[in-house]
Parts: sequence; C-alpha cells; structure tokens
Amino acid sequence: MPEIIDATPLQKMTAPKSIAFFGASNNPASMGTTQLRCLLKMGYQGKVFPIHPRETMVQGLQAYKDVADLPEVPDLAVLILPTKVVIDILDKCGRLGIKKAVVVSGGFLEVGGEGKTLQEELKETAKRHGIRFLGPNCLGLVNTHEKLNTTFFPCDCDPGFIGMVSQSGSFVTQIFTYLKRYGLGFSTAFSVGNEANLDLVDCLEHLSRDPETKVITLYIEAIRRGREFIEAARSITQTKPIVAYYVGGSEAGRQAGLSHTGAMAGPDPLYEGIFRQAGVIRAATIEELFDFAWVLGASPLPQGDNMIILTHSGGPGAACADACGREGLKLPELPLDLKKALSKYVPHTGSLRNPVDVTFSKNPMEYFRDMPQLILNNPMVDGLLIYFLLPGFMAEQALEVMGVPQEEIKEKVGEFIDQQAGGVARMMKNSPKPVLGFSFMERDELPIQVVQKQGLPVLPSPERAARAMKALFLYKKLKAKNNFSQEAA
Amino acid sequence: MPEIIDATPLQKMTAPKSIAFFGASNNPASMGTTQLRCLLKMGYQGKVFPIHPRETMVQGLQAYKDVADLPEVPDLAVLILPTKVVIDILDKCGRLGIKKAVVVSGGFLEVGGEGKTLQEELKETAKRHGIRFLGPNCLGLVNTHEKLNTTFFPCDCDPGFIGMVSQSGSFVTQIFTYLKRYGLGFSTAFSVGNEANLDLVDCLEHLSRDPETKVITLYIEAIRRGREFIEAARSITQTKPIVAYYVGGSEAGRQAGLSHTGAMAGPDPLYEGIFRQAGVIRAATIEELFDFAWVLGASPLPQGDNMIILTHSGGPGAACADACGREGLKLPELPLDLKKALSKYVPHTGSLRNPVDVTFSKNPMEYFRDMPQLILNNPMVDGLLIYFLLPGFMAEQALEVMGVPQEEIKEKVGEFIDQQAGGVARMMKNSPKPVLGFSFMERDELPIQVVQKQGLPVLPSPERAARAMKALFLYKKLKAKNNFSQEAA
Amino acid sequence: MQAQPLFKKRFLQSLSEHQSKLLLAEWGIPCCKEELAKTRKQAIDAALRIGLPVAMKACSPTLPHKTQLNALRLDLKTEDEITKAYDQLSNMGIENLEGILVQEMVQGNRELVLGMVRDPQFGAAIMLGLGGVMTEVFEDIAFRAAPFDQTEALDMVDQLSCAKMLGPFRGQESASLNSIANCLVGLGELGLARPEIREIDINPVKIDTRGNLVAVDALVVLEEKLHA
Amino acid sequence: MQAQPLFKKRFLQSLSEHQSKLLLAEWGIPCCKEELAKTRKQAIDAALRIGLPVAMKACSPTLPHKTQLNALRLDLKTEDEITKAYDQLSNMGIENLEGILVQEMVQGNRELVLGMVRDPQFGAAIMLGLGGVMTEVFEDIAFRAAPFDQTEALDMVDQLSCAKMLGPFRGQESASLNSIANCLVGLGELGLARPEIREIDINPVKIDTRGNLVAVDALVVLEEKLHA
Repeated sequence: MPEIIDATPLQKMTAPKSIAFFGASNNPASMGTTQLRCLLKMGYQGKVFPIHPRETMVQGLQAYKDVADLPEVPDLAVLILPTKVVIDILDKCGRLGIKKAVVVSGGFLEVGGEGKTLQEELKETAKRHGIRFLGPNCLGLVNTHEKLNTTFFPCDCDPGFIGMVSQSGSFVTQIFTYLKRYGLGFSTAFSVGNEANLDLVDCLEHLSRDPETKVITLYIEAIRRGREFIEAARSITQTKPIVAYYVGGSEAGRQAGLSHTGAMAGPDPLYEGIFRQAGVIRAATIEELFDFAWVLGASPLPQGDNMIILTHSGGPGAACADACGREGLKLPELPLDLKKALSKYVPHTGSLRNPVDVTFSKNPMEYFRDMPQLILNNPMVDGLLIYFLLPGFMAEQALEVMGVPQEEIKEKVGEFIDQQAGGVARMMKNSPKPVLGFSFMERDELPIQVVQKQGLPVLPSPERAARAMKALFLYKKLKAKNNFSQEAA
Repeated sequence: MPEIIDATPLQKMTAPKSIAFFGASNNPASMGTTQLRCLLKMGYQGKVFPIHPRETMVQGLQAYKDVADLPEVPDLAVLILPTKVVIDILDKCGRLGIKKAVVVSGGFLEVGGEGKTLQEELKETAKRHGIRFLGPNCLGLVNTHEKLNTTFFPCDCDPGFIGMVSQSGSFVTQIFTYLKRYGLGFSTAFSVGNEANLDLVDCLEHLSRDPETKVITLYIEAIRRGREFIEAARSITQTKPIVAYYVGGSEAGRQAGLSHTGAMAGPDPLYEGIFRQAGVIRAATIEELFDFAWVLGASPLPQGDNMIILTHSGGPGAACADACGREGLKLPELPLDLKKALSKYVPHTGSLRNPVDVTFSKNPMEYFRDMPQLILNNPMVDGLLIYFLLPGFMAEQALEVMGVPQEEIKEKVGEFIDQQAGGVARMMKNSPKPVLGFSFMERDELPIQVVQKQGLPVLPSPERAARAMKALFLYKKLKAKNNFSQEAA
Repeated sequence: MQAQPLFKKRFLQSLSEHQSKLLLAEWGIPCCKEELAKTRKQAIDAALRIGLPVAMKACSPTLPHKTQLNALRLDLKTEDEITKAYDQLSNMGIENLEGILVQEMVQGNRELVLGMVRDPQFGAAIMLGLGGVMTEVFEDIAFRAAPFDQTEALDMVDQLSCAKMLGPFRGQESASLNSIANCLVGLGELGLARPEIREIDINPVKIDTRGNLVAVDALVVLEEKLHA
Repeated sequence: MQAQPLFKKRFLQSLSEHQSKLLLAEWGIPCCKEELAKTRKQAIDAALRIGLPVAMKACSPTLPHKTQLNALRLDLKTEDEITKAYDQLSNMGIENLEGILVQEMVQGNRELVLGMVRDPQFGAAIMLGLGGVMTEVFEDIAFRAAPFDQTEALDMVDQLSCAKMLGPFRGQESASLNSIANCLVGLGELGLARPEIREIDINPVKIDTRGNLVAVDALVVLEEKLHA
C-alpha cells in the first residue's frame, strides 16, 4: 500500500532514499559520530552524505564540505550540531530543496531565555522553505523496516509492528533491547523533542497511515494540541489501536480551590478521561505499554469478557484467575458440552472448572492444539489464556519417553518443538478469538521463541497476561462506544 | 550458626546427610526417575539410596530392594509411589528409624472420598513413628546451599537467600529460571501439598531460624492455622521480612448478607488485614513477590519516605517519579546544600530538581559513586533510586573516547565495568540507606550483572523499583508498629 | 476548602447560587424548586408554594461555600421556623446579600457532583463525580473535554467507582442515566458557548427517591464580569 | 440488602437495636442517647430528657434493616410530631415489637461502620470502614483478627482510603482516633468473650461535629439463643 503512506507528509522522513548527515566525524567522543555509526550499523540501504568542514572521509563515506556540494538533493537532513549554527545550516538545506529534517541539537526552548528566540527563528526558517522537521532537542527516529536509526543507540530489533511517538528520547532508544527480548520492534518510532514543527499529533497521524504499524504507542508528558489530539486519536482508534503511557500527572498541576471541580481537576484525572474519550488505552507502566501494544497488534479482539484459563500447573492458573477477577474479566463455569468434550484430556487429579487444569498431559499436542480448539469453538467463550511451561529439557524428556535414542534427541528436539508450535499456530488461525499465553520462561527458551514467532504473544507472568487481555476487551468496548457515537452523529 | 538451625525439627529434612529414594528407576517416563535425576544433576553431596523392587542399579547408584536392607538409617525418605503402597512404605521407614519424609504421591485428601481416609491413616502412621513429613501431594523441597532438589524441575540457581513456602508446587519449581535471570535463588523452598503433617506455619518457623534465609516468601491459597500464623509471622517479622502472595480471595467465599459486615467479609480484605497485622508485606503479583523479596533481602530499610531519583535519562526518571507518587513516596526538593554540592556534576541542560537528571556524565564514576554518595550522606534523604543505562557497548565507547586502542577495548571493558561496579559497591557500603537501581537492561548485559553481584538490586523497570522501595518503607512501618505493640504489652 | 480568601485576592467574581441555577437551568440542568425572598412574608409565601419542609440559605455572589459559614438552615416545617431562619440569615452581615433562598428539601441520599473547568490545552473540561461530603475524600471523578455526546456521557458514568449506587439502591429507584448524560452534554455546551465562565460546581446534584436528578447547590465562577 | 428472607429461613436470631446497644455499651462502645418507649407519653418524656429534635425507630429483634421498611422517623421537633411518629411506627404490624426507640439526633456528616464476623480460620474478625449509605458502594474497609491492641487498631484507621475525613473536616473537629481504636479493641474482646455472637454491625457510628464517636444503629446476630 505505498500509495497510502505516500499520502503522509512524513513519508520521505521515515523512508528516505538519501540523508545529509551533519555533525558526524571520525572522533568517537562526538555524539554525531555515534549516531552515524548506529545508522550504518543497522544496515541502512539509502545514500548517506556526511557533511563536514574538514574531513574528506567520515566513517568510510565520502564527506562533503557544504550541503550545497551534494550530488543530489537528499530526502532528509539530520543535524547534530552546536546550537548556534543550526539555523544557518537548516537555511542552507532549505535553499538546496531539502524538505525534511531531524534537529537533534538542543539549546532552544528547553533552556529558556535566548533559546526561546532561537526556536522561533528555527521555525521561521523551516516555514520559509517548507521544511517539516522533528525536534529540536530530540533523538530523531527509527524505522526497522527501512533499517533507519538516527539515534545514538544501536538497534538490532527485527522489523516490528509497534509505532511510537515519544516525548522522551529514552523510550525510543533504551527500549530496543527490552523489545528484542520479546521478539518485538518498532515499525517507526519518533522522538519529538521540543515539537517546534512536527508534534505528537502529526506523528500520530503518520503512524495511523503507515501499513507496517499495527498499533501505536505514545509516551506523553503533556499534549499541546488538545482538541486536535482527541479528534485524531478518536478517528484513528476506529481502525488502529493506540496505547498511551502518561506521566505528567503531578499534583503540582492542580489549581487552587476556587471550586471543588477546580480543586480536583488535576492533570491525571483529566488525561484519564481524555484517553477514554479518544478510545486510547492507558498503560500504567512502561511494561504495560509494550505488553498492551504486543497483544493489540497481534490478537483479534474478544467479543465479550468470558475467559477460559487453560493450565497444567495449579499455581500459575490460580494467579491468572485472581488477576482476571481483579481486572473484572469473567471466568464462567464451563458449559456442559465443553466440559464433556474436554473430560477425556483431563485426569481425575485435574480440574474441569475454570481454570481448566490438566495437571499433566502425556501428549503435548492435546494441550497445545486439541483442547484450545475445543475451548475456542465454544460460543460461550470470548478468549483463552493458556499457561506455557515449555523448557527445552522437557521436550527432550518427552522424546526420551517416546523412545528416541539419546544420540538423536538433541537434533529431534527442534523438530518436536516446531511441531507443537505449528499446532498452536493452526489452533489460533482457526479462531477469531484472542489467545494469550503466559509463562515464567522467556524467549531464551526455544519453545517460547518458536511459539511467539508463530504470532502468539506469551506474556512473562499470569497477571500481565490477564491485564493484557483486559486491555483487548477495553479497546473493543471503547471502539464500540466511539463507533456508536459516530453513527448517531 | 548451626546451633540455631539444629534447634528446628526440620534441619534433617532440609540438610539431610543421606536420602532413601522411593519410586525412581531407569525408566525415563516415570516421575520418580526425573526427580532423582534432578537431585543428582544439582550435585547433592550426601548419600542417595534408591529403593527398587527389581533394579540393582538405578541411575548409576546401587539400588536396594527394601528400606530395611539399607546400610544406615537415612535422614530423609522421598516417596514417589502409587498411593496404595505409600502408607506401608512409610511404616517401614518408621520402623527403620527414619524421622523425616517427603510424600510426593497424590491420591489423598485432594481427591476426596477414600483419599480422605487414606490421609488420616498416613498421618496416624507418621505419628506412631514420630515422623515429620511434607505432603502428600507435593513436590518436596529445594535447598540451594545443600544442592538438594527433590522436585522434577532442574535447579541451577546459585545459592540464594530467598526462603519459600508454597501451597503450589509450581512456584517452587517453575520459578527457578525466573530467579536465575536476576541472579537470585531459593535458600530453602518448600512445596507443602496437603499439609497433612508439616504445614505452612511449621515451614515458616523453620525458615525464620535458617541463617541462609534472609527473607521469606509465601504463596498462599488458604491459611489453615490462622491464629498460629498471625503469632508466628508477627514475631518473625521483627527480625526477618516475610512477603506473601495470596490468591484465594474469590468473591465466592463471601457469606450471604446477614449483616453489612458479613456481606463485606470476603477473604481478600480479611487476609489483607491479617497480613498487615502480622507485619507481612503483601505482593499483588508473582513478579512483585520476588521483586520485594530481592530488595528486602538485600537492602537496609529507609528511616522515612523521602526519596531521591538519580537519572541521566528524562523519561525513565519521570516514570519512576510518577510511580513513587502513586505509591505515596515523597520526592522532596533537594536541600540547598545538596543542590550546591551536586551542581558541579550536572550540566545546564540537566536538572537539579528531583529527579536529579545529569543528562550526560563524562565520567561514569561521578554518576555511580560521587553523586550517590553526596545524596545518601544528606540527612534529609531516606533512600535513592538510580537509573542504570549500562549496555556494554557504551562502556566500549567510553574507553574509545578515553583513547584506549581498538584492539585492547574488548579486554579492558570488563575491567572498566568492574571499576564502576566497585564504585557502586563502595557507595552502598558507606551508607545505611537503601539504594535501588532500575534499568530496561537485564543481567545478560555484563554491567548489570556485575553491579547486581555487588549486592545492588537492579529492578527491570522504573515502576517496579518504586514499588519495591515502597515495600521497604512499608516493612519498616509495620515492624515499628508491631514492635511498639510488643513493648506496650 | 479555603476558597474565600483566594477568591477575594484574585478579584474574581462568581454568580450567586440563585443566579447560577438560573443560568444552568437554561442549559437543561434540572434545579430544585427555589425562590429568592427579600422579606419574611416572601419567604413564607415561597415556602408554601414550594411545599414544606423547606431549606433556606443566604444568597450572595461572594459566599460560595455556605456550609462553612453556617448560612444554611434545613428541614424547616413551620412559619415560625421560617421566620426565625429568615431573620438569622439576613442578619449575619453577609456582603452583597441578594436575599434569602427558600428551597424544596429534596429526598434521597445519593449525591453527585457535576462541574466544569477550563483547561489550557483541552478547553472546557466537564466533570462528573461522587457528590456531597465525600467528594474530596474519594475523588471518584471522571472528566471529558467538551463537546461530547450522550454515549460519551454515559461512559463517564461507567467510569465511576460509585456507579453501582445509580442502580436500585436501598429502596430507591435507579437513577435516570439519560438525565445524567443530558446534564453533562448540556454543561459541555454551556462551557463552549460561554468562555467567560472559568469554573462551575454543581454539588450536590441529588438523585431523589424516584431516580430523578435535582441540582441542590451550584456555583458559577467567572474569569471577569459576565457580559450577559 | 435482602437480608430478611435469609434471616428467617436460617432460624437465626438477632438482638434488637436497643438490646444490641446495651450489650455494646458494656464493652465500651459509646452509643447515642436513647430510650425505649412503650406509650406515647413515655416517648414524649424520653424526647424531652434526651433533647429535641429526636429520631424514632420501631425496635424489634426481627427487624434488622429498618430503613428498608420505612420504620424510622428523623428530626422530630414537637410533641405533635413525636405522637404522630409513635402512632405510625406502632401500627406498622412489626413482629416482636419491643417498643419505639427515641434517640438523640447526632449532628455531623462523617460516618463509620464497625463490625465483627467469625472466620473459621482466624476467629473473631473485626472490621472498620466507611459507614452510612456509601458502605457497600466503596467497601473501604479494614479487618483485623482479635485480639489486638490500640496500636493495631490505629493502623486499621490508617488503612482506610477515607482516613482523611477523620482530620479537621468541613468545619468539624478531628475525630478522636483513640476513641475509634478503643471501640475496635473492645469489639475484639467482645467477639472473643462471646462465641455465641455470629456477626455484629454498628452502622453508622457517627463522628459528631466535636469529633466524638456515637453509635447510632447496631445489630448483633447470634448463632443461637444468647445465654446471657
């Protein structure tokens, strides 16, 4: 769908064919050097033109003394320069015809005083040339699909589906390793800095049209264009989920008590309402932000809140049930027909209540495919939470029990695990209902990795799975509410 | 302090010199086989006597046909046997003079009917011989210091300081890999099963006297001896922290509404109060259970709730501050003298408010040692939360900037990191106040690992660090409350 | 709670309770029956028209928090009680006294608060919450930015922890959720239409035993003099 | 809320409000001034001794939830009103009517609930919570197992979300936290001493404007007949 993404003014910024890079050199102490390194290390395929007043080669690339010397007009300029030269350089870029820029440099509005004036001048310069820019005082952007990374932090995530707009550069950069741990990655992530030109709403709108972005995450300290945010988000969330993490809610923001309402109108309850109005799911922690993004990007939505928990271990099942209860999800008794159908898989030491506890399954495919399929096929069920105890050593044991000779086990184990994962994948494909896994294992255990690669989110604890399922249900509800409003209007 | 631990009736169970093992064979499909494998794999140093009716060797060990044939009286018997022979075998163990047992076998009270009678007989048999036993229907125990593991799950945690009593075997076993990820391990962990003989309170009392256990964790579905629990826990928490995760709080447990009080006396609010009364910290999730255990076992307690956050990244600092606010921890303005002392480390783009944000520190030792020390020395400060962005690549970069030749960087980086970790360790040793780190990196990044090895808990998110700090403060408060009560009495 | 000193210091102005309700009523907020009396006789006549028992309050634009000053009398059942209350309230030395408000006593023990504040980013922000004495204790509140519709307003109700008191409650009928939603939507429209209003408090809005909404007290704070 | 049918079905027994309070007063719970009247004249005399206005309630061990049945009249100020209330309450056909309770009207709008239930594992469990109509709406409650001391009881107060209403509140004085703690400790001792008591509700316990505690309604439910 390139025609869709072409329609957004940011396309040349997020997928540039060529970049003019200001501020990188061969000096390892300079931030610009690190940022260019990150870009090259990621394997960016476009052309990169370092501009440097003295060097002829920068990090193995031909350098240019002046932007005017470039053999072509790059799609994007990245500026990591001393504050005092930024405006002049942006002007030169504009004169050459560059239309997109990332201004990493600080020293503008955020330092107050003269910086405020400089920021106005910067805006004016950009406006004159029709330049749209990120920043100043930002880290730029990352696009895993284009292998584009303008930040100082190496990114080796696989191409991912999570879009991000962040008012802190930290959450665009320092989160790479965190995402990678779950096999996730940013489709495109923006660090918006001072938002002098492009702001949160602009980036949000870009991501809404980006086909690689299945879910949008926001890190918000303060929304500047309030009404525009509500309208944009409310429309976007009809087709693409948005999750927001908001931390500006300090009590200091409260007005003095002219009225009771004024006394209680702290930013936190106000944003809480705004998010709900806009159909945006609010995350209480950074972990939740990405847990929710993961499942919203990977799972169908539940039509209702009747959940079944499938486990072979009492404790994790009970913990998940308790968390579901606290989240307001329902755990109905199994319908009689389902109970009957499942009974052949559950020994008498197990339980056919909810959680369904098989305690021990001789044939893993029953647990990974047959039972989930029966559960999901039941019309009373809206979603499934399934516990995964899948350490590699258990697969090895299972093969041993099946009579596979010791010397073949190591090689057969991958195959065995793939077969299970295939079962899981088939089970999910056959159902329009959400399935979330949970486990205390992580991706360093091969079975978890292959199941996740099949598209099943496996959350790292029972409670996080329950909260993520609640987020799916809440999104479904908010979407229906806003859709109803729209139709009524 | 072996004299202390000798005083507990469970010492021979948790640190046996020899074990009679029933139910293991060379058949990989049997649970008993797996459990013996786990014991041997962990490197248990005592003698193991497999008892098997037919085999002469079991997993390379000499097997015995009958417990009566053993060359000595073992300290402990582990029974993984069909229900119907358990009582008879326990009787034989008793006649030989074995005083401790783990009864893994199920089929007793938990299945109802005849199982109930069988459990009574089992209890009676044990009583006749003066045997104390765990179970039935349990996984036994793990002691990382004795390399003892009776469960079916391999344990390769280093010796740890977290004691555990669990009413679900899952949390004794499936959590090993989770704990290892943070460099943690169980000192001794009990799976108590049906609690026919030894119950939660007995195990709790053992752990209270175990010198390797610095903090006790509990997984509770229902407390059977209520008053005894309160009295034991209230006394233990004066010297050793207890953290509990409770999941029995279903609404189904509520009485019908004869009174408003009765209508609201669900188990959850009742346990909430009981825990507080007993000085027990309640965790809302499994993650919290071990986060809290980690910091309670590793950190001094704060005298008050005035916290300082130190960061070099705005976003994670803001997230931590927000979480502190929600947890009711105070983030005071820096005292003027402290502000002045810190100012030389903080550039004008940073912040001397709270969080203290250095944005960028040229010399990491300032951030890891000098600034924390200044903060902790200030009498207004009760604790410090410090953000760690410590990927190995940054250390490499720092060395490059310092002019270390490329070819030496790889080898110097470990040294460099150790130096930083040493700074952190010294800084903590010089202060009786708690310091908690937080990071999105995990232990697979070397710098995180070495800092953790120095005894600094580095929690995996800003919010989890804030909640863990709150747990420290709450423990301090509950302890003071109960101590005051005791003195008044 | 200590609003008055601030109020004077900032030279802000508010409407009296009666003026506030007249304005709110125009925007669809159902208010309790009340009349402004300037004589004892007017007070007694008003009480008879409204129906006994009545409540009486001193009414002044510079008296936003009446209970603090004890400028309020409840459950007055006889002419004597009304006369006595009138005299007491008239002679408290209250500034800018417009008269004495005579109001119906609304039955029912469920109370909501509705309100408006003007946010620099989001404009008129409308609040719904648990009303009465527990308002600040629980801060069980929901906000939305105006304009919004009925559906959105109903979602505000859903967001409240105290939502369950709006069903059948202690022998009283379910509250009319549609009326609550109407009030919220109306308040949003008012907020957008009159930018000179800085804040609005309607607290309590009682839910009577039949489930109907009745605003019992109200306060409209202006940025500057209302150009009406 | 639908306690009465259950009550009858289970053949449980409870003490009347008046009996309940007599018992609770023995264990140190401060109760409102009240007298049980069996004639109109007794009611009027009682009201005059107590001080006007008064509240009046039908008093019966089989009538635990009086508001449901409208067996309660508030703010009675004259002999006429008292007489009328007496007649109405006496003629409602209430079973096991012990008489009509005449009670002081306690001023103040802060309400707590205190209670006891017997837990199979923990024995007498004592509850403190937000009282009044919002009790079940917020379930802002704290439990402890008896016995416990003053310090522990004060920690129960700390645990409540509504704890801030116990400070100076809307022109009323701080609640006496020590009195609250005393009541809780006393209730625990009562629970331990009298195992035949199954549940206790004291709701509301009002905090009067001076900050003192006064139990305004109470219910003691027995496992079987009280062997007193």
